[in-house]
Amino acid sequence: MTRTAITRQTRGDPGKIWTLEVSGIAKNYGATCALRNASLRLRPGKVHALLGENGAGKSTLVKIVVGAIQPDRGRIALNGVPTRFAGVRQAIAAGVIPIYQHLSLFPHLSVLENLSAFAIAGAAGLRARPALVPRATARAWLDAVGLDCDLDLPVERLSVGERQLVEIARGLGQRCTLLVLDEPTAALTHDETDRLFGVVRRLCAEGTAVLFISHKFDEIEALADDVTVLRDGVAVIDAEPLASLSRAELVRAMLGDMVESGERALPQPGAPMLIATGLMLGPAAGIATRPADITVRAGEIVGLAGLVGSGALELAAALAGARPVAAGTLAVRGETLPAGDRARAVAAGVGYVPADRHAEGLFGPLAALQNASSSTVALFSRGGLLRPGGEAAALMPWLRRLNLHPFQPERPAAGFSGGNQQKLLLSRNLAVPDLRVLVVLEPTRGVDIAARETIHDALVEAAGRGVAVVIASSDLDEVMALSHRILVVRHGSLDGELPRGTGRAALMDRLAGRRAA
Amino acid sequence: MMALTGARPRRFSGRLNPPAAVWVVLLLFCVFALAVPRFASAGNLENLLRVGSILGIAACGQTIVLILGGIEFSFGASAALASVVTVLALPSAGVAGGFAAGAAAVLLVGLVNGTLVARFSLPPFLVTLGMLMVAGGGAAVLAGGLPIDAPPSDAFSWPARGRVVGIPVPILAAAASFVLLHLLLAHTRAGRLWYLVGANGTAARLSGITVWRSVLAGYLLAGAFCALAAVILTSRVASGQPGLAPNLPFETIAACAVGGIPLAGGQGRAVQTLCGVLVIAMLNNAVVLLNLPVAYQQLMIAAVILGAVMLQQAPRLLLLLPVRPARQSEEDRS
Amino acid sequence: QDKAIGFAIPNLASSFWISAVYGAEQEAKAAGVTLVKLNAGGDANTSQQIAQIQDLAQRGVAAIIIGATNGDAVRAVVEQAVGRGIPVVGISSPPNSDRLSATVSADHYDMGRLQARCLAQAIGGKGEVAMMAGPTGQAWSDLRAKGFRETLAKEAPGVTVVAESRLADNRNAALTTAEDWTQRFPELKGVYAATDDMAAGVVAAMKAAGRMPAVRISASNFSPTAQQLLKDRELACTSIQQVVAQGRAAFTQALAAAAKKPVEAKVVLPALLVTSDTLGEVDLSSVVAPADYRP
Amino acid sequence: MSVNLLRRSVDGLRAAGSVLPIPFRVAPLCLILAVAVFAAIAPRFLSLGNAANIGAQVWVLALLAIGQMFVLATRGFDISVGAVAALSSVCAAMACNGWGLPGLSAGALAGLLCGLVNGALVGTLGLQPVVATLGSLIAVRGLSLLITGDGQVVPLDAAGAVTRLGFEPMPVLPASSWAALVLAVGAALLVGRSLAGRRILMAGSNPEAVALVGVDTRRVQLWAYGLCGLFAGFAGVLMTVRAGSGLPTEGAGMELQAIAAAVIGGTALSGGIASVAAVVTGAAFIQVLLTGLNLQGVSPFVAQIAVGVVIIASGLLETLLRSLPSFPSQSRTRT
Ligand SMILES: Nc1ncnc2c1ncn2[C@@H]1O[C@H](COP(=O)(O)OP(=O)(O)OP(=O)(O)O)[C@@H](O)[C@H]1O
Ligand SMILES: Nc1ncnc2c1ncn2[C@@H]1O[C@H](COP(=O)(O)OP(=O)(O)OP(=O)(O)O)[C@@H](O)[C@H]1O
Ligand SMILES: [Mg+2]
Ligand SMILES: [Mg+2]
Repeated sequence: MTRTAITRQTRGDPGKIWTLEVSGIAKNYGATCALRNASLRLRPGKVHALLGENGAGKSTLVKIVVGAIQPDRGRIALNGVPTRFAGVRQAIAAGVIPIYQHLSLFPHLSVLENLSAFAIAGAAGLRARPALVPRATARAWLDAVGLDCDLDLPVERLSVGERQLVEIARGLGQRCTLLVLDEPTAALTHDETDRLFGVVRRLCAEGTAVLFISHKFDEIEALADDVTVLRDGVAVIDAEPLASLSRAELVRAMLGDMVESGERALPQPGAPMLIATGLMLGPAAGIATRPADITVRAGEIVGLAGLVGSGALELAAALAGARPVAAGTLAVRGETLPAGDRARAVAAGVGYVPADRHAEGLFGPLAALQNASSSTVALFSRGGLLRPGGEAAALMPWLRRLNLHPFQPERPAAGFSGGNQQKLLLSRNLAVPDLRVLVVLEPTRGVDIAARETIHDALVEAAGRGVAVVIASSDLDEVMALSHRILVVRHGSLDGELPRGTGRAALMDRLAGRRAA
Repeated sequence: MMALTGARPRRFSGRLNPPAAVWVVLLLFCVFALAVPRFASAGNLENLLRVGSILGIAACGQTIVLILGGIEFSFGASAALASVVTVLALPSAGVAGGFAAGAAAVLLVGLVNGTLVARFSLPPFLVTLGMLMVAGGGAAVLAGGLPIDAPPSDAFSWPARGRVVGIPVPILAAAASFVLLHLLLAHTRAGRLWYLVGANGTAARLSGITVWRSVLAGYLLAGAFCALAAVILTSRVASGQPGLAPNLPFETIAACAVGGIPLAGGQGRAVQTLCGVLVIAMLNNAVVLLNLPVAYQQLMIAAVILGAVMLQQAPRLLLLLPVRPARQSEEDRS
Repeated sequence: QDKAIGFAIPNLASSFWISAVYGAEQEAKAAGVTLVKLNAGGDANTSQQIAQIQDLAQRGVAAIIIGATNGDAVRAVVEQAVGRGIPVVGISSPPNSDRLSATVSADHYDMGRLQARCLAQAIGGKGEVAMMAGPTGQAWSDLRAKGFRETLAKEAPGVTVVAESRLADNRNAALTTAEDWTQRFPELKGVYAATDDMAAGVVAAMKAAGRMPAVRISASNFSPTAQQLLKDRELACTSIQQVVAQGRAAFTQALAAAAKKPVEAKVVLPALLVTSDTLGEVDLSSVVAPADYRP
Repeated sequence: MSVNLLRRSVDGLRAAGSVLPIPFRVAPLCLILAVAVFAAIAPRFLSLGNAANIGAQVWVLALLAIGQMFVLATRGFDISVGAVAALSSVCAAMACNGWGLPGLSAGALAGLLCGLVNGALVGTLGLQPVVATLGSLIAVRGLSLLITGDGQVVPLDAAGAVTRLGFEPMPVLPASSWAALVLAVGAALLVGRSLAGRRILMAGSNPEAVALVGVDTRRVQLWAYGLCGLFAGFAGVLMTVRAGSGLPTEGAGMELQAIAAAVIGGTALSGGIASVAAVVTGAAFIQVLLTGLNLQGVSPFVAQIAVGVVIIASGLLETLLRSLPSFPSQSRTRT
């Protein structure tokens, strides 16, 4: 077959023929222009980073490359041969393997079936069995990403992090010329990320080209060889060696501006605001737990840190009354709240940003403004009637303050990029007038650097207003940068506390259960 | 921080845009007016609207339930129950009392539906199908399976036959219902909560909304609309009919769907329902006026319903754009 | 061990069948026999009725009375039952089988014919009429409509049928359709209604449109609704059967067949025409169940 | 006694619980309860003959429910199945009169065609399932009337030979029931073992993702609705076989019963899970209830109320099963 012939030739003489060459791509969604003039050139055996702020069009470009959507304009060539995939199936067959940003797993189907999804989609014939990946192979795929789970378990029983690993394992298991990774590390811990990078480097050594999307500069610098930067759907840096560019230059290319990020001064904590006593996650969490006592003061930011599956996210959710618990009570400024009753918690001024933005946060078809006002509808109504313009008046300042982009508050939330959706969830809580406690899970998962700074600023500022802030994040840098102190969570229970300024290595040790002497 | 390219805040203009179904209504009206004898006469249009009013009022209720992400199959049966209860209560309770009793029966069905869906999280389909059988069976038991006639009186026939300032009461009631529905959906807190709950129940709960209250209120209000429709229907047929309006749930769902409201929840406007109702009402009327054999009548109804829906998608179909999951169809338009 | 006789009814939400059941039940009470009534729940539920007849046979009833949803469609299961030694009596719309022990027939064709004569006379032998003919594919409605149409063609050629509705099969739908007719046919003189309930809908529509004395309406069946309409002179006439008597006769034949006693193979009770003037002369006890009867 | 029975059946099901997902436990439990109750009231109910009877009757509803299951599994909805069954019944009868017994298969073909049209409307043109299938429901009814001269039944010339297939016990069950059983097994294989079945479940489980892994969504929907139509066609043929004639106006209201059976059989309206065995059990439950109540001499109207209550109760039962503490709902998270 010609394709393999060309591949072989390319491998013999790298650099002559691009594994993937994309140019002049444009794509419109109705009135929204997602891509204007995008291009990409990928060398075999190299990792190519694709950068851009939220909504720059990265995921759209990825979907075009793998044939999931069709561009309005532009050319794509694979190994020098002009190509246009009519569907993902052809892309897979040609060795172009996607790992998507928003997981493309099937919650009711087993891990094994999910790992076999590409094969099930592509196979011919009648029986499903031959399309399933052999169990030993599936094990090996999961081992490669360090996941150990029952192959027959429905995926809906896995945590978000575990699901991300399944998605990655599925992609890495395919025979590939080009691997496309759209923010694969957003839900991964440091260790898992390292393991993933190991696999990616091995694939590169075998000649695979890798397209890598991430908002984390450390990762990009650790992995990538070349870089393309998209801004508003245009490639402003077009396939240049990463080494030739400084971080500042990249940021300026992405945003047209600089982002100053430095050590933030945290406010001085005041009186205790949130007091949780004897809080115990139920057996439903699948972990035996010890009761936890947590006190968060006004103006204090407390980080909850733990490995995937440690229960840190669940514990934080319980602090916001967002999940039922086996035992324990919550008190906000002396007022006792029934655990697991969000309505009461909201009334008491407890804000909450869930980890799973799509399933638990967004009202997809509703306007951004209506998403932002969902916790405060009562404020904009009198006698059950909505005051005209009330919510706009109250929320527009927040949306502007958080730099909602594009600033179209009437657009359905589903049409915004991940970072901007996160801003909507944050504004929903910040707008609560007497906000006392704010619990934020994964504050910046999948969020670009500019938005990340904006969100961090907003959290610190909220603390400055006297709000007790709890953050739980798998991004340890974030937890370390923002928290007055870090509570370590292991097996669903508290396992000690670390002060601000604790080094990354020490934190990692504690999370893994190793105690410094 | 960055230049916001032309992203000035727009007013909520999207909410006021006419839905695609408006064009279907206009087109259909013109076609029928030209092709169907006597269709456009004043008398016929009044007839058409009077009959359509009942469908319209009930469809207002269905709209709320669909926005909540549910579905109502028990409308026809509870209207039947209402008519039987009304007529049975007539001798002892008088006309007003009879209608009140009938309306109360529908509200009771709505309350049971709402409670089971809201508090026990049962699938709306299962619940309302079960209540369809319970209410229908109940009506048949009460009436002994047969229609029972109401003693004729002007008061009793007023809801269906009366006029206020020259306009038939059912048409006024329907107009009021649509205005009320619009106000509820666009301008009240309860309406906003329905959208939020229908779009994402989990997110609604986590936003501090008492989801069950909202759902229960929705089903109750849907019951109230249905009760109004039932009162007019009962007055119209002047009897308690255990088999009163068997197709009401399907016609209301069809009206909403033809108006472009997705069944996935979280979306839908009063004007869309109005358009759908007008399409169905015009169609039912034209089919009789055309006086075709029954087989062709049915083929024509099917063709117009499917055609009306396809026409709204015409831009997409013509451009052969890819089909996206149904729940996003509203986004496509806005 | 009690003795039971089965009664498979196509549709209990109809005054016709309620009256038939009433007649059979009266006899059953008198004879001390259990009457097992199975309702198919509508004329279009043939599969359900087939299953019900199978169930009756399985339950070992002494005999089965069947008003078929469709005579052809239940033939096989009926012959099955007969093959197992269970005598079957057909009533009104009998199974289309020659192995029945007896049939008690109502002549639906005749009911249509009587209506045609009465309506033609009421409108003076010429003019436009419309037919509210009832659901398609049901023996009773098809036969009544056929009797009406053929008799008109033969005996009143001046009368033309301008519309025939088969979608409207309840009072509300008949009301809507008739309202549309008032717009479409300004010259309409008469309306045929397959049942009295539909006729009530037509009457309401014509009254509301102010067409009432000009348009004459005929019906079939004799529920309290029809009686009232006749009393108010809003109905020209209704063609009826002695339904209660039929129910009684069917039960008697079934009991006899079960006991292997001789049966009367064909009981025919003629259809009658009732007008406002003859209303007082009808022996209600053999025609219609009392208003408070609950099957 | 019935309390005891209830407790024992709950215990039994709990034991079997670890293999059977909760949604699929409702139908068997309902069926066991219904049989227990009827057996307590009417001793003859538990006879072999009665079981065979039910085994012969359940299949029209069961085949419709199986078809419906395919569509529900993709998050769809098909309310045209009753009408499609009626049209198929007529086609089968007409073809059988023309070409003899093999002509019956024309019914299945007609069903398949109707299903494919639905699939095209939903999958290719992207119409909402309810509108698309409501449209075809009405159109198909019109077609049935058209080809039968306004709804006259089509008697089979070879009625005797055909109906023997529907009533004469081959061993235990009549030939038609064995055939339906084979079809149900085929459907089970299709859902559990075939690529098409797997893709249908994928499409229902995550409609956004299914195209992203390379499944052609339109084709899957075409398949699912096609299968639904095919099984409605089989149901129509079965109706013809048992009635000895084609029934053009049959099946009003069957669509809702079929969906109810499928839902009681654990098929989620939100897509992604399906089990043929559970759906057939759900259909059997409804059939037992419908005829059982009538046969006990319960007034048919009261029986209707009872069926409604029981349908709702089946939903409550699932909630109850989920809340029973001893179910190992989360214990298998790690190996
Ligand atoms: N299905 C869609 N309908 C309408 N607009 C869309 C759709 N998908 C993407 N967009 C718009 O296209 C633009 C580019 O989106 P895309 O998802 O490619 O951004 P991204 O660079 O991947 O962002 P992120 O870093 O948040 O993942 C955004 O403005 C987004 O709102
Ligand atoms: N938290 C909530 N969850 C669900 N439904 C709610 C909630 N709050 C209010 N509602 C519903 O909204 C509607 C109006 O609520 P309510 O009667 O509290 O308004 P009100 O007190 O008159 O308004 P306001 O407090 O703005 O003056 C009611 O239908 C109520 O059921
Ligand atoms: Mg992206
Ligand atoms: Mg209030």
